[in-house]
Amino acid sequence: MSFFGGNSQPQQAINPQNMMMAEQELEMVTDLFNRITESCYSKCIVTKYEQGELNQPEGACIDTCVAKFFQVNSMVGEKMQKIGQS
Amino acid sequence: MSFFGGNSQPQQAINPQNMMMAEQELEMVTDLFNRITESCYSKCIVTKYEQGELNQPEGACIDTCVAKFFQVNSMVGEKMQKIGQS
Amino acid sequence: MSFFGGNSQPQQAINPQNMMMAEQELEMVTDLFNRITESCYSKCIVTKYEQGELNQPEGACIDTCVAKFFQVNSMVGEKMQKIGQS
Amino acid sequence: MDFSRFNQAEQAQIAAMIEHKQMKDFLRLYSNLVQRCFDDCANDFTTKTLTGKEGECVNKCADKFLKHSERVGSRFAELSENMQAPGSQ
Amino acid sequence: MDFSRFNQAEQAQIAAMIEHKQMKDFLRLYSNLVQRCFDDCANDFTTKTLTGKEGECVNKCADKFLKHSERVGSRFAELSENMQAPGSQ
Amino acid sequence: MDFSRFNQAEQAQIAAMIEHKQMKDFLRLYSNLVQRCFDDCANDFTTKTLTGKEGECVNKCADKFLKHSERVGSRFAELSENMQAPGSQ
Repeated sequence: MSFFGGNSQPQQAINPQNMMMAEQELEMVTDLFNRITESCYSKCIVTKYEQGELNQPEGACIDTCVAKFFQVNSMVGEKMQKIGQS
Repeated sequence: MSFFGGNSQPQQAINPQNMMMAEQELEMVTDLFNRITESCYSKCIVTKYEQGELNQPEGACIDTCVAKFFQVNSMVGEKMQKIGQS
Repeated sequence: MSFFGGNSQPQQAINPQNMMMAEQELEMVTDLFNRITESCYSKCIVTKYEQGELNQPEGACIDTCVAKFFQVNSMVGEKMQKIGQS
Repeated sequence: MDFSRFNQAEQAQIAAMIEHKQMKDFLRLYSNLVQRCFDDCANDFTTKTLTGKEGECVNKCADKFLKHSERVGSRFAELSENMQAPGSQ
Repeated sequence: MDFSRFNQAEQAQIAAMIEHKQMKDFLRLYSNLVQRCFDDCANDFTTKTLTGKEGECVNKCADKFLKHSERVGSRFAELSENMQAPGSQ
Repeated sequence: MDFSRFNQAEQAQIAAMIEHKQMKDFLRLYSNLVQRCFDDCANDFTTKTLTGKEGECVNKCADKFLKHSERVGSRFAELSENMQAPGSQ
């Protein structure tokens, strides 16, 4: 494109490989978020729905639940890497 | 394209934005249908499978179940719109 | 492309219809595998996790479970075909 | 769903999209049916082949599942139309 | 997520991708909420319209569901940042 | 799966498709494993970090999950081949 000159702003090429990587990264993060939301709902929310607010124990449970999910995620990640290397 | 003339049938442009909207609409309707089918199966079908027909109570339950799911869907939709406006 | 000659290896055309069929076939097989894995986990694995190995009953159960899932899959397939023909 | 606001070329492409989607929906229905009926009916993992009782259960389950989907489909179609009635035009 | 390793043109396309994804994520949240609150609240299939009790339950369920998602979102954002801190730069 | 009916150019593209799919399948396996082992093992939400017992449970669960997937994979491969045998050639 720069062949024909006159284009002061050089056009950058989009690498489809990069786009696929970015998409995959995006999807992994969304998937992780969705799974945490789902699992922690089952673990922490009392489904009698007596009030619409999160009560104190529910809130505390969610905080811990998200933290522990991240820990399990890392633990499994490290384990898989070890298996992959051996 | 009409530049070169001779094309009696004018070519219509496809707007990718419109295609994306149509696809999203299609997917929302299918998703709603799938979720209703799933939820109403759990709510209404006796899984002993003594006969292959839907019996009268199952049929009546399905009719009500679909109607109520639509109601919940609208209720939540209105609620979300109010939240979005405030 | 062969217009400009000199291309000794003739370019083969890719039929998008074929690509869609291949993709669908691939997706069906993956989906079947994922569903079997999920169902047989629920049917066969004791989730107390006293050891990381599959014990003998679990292993035997998995073998039978996969075989039976394939049978149900064929049974339903034949049934659907009959319905489709009538 | 009302796609009349789109131009002809767009409607043609939407029609192709719907056709492709119907194939996918059918395959999804099929796999859901298989998994559901397997989960509900196969309970004996000491024999390698389906027992008569299991087979009968799968048969009735498949029939019921299809009739359920059909009935949901009819109600769904009615209610979707009603929903759009005030909005369209 | 850190996309600074990509060039400007790529980043623009990623931004469009993210925007499209956000719309899809919102629709997914919405459908999950509807199904969850229906499953948890609708239990009487002898009346064609939602009973007062069911309606109230759906209302509270929707509120709780949204607050739950928000809270998970905040914790998720904090922990994702911490996770990336050692890796980035 | 037998893709020999396709031409060379098509087969090359299918191979690329399969490679991309394998990456996605691996990520799916990984996320399923994490969620399954979290759901089955994390039960104490009074402590911010995994207890020893929970960690041990996750470890064994991960091992068992992988072995289960492998075993299902072997059986699946055998049975798929048998299924295709009469149809192919």
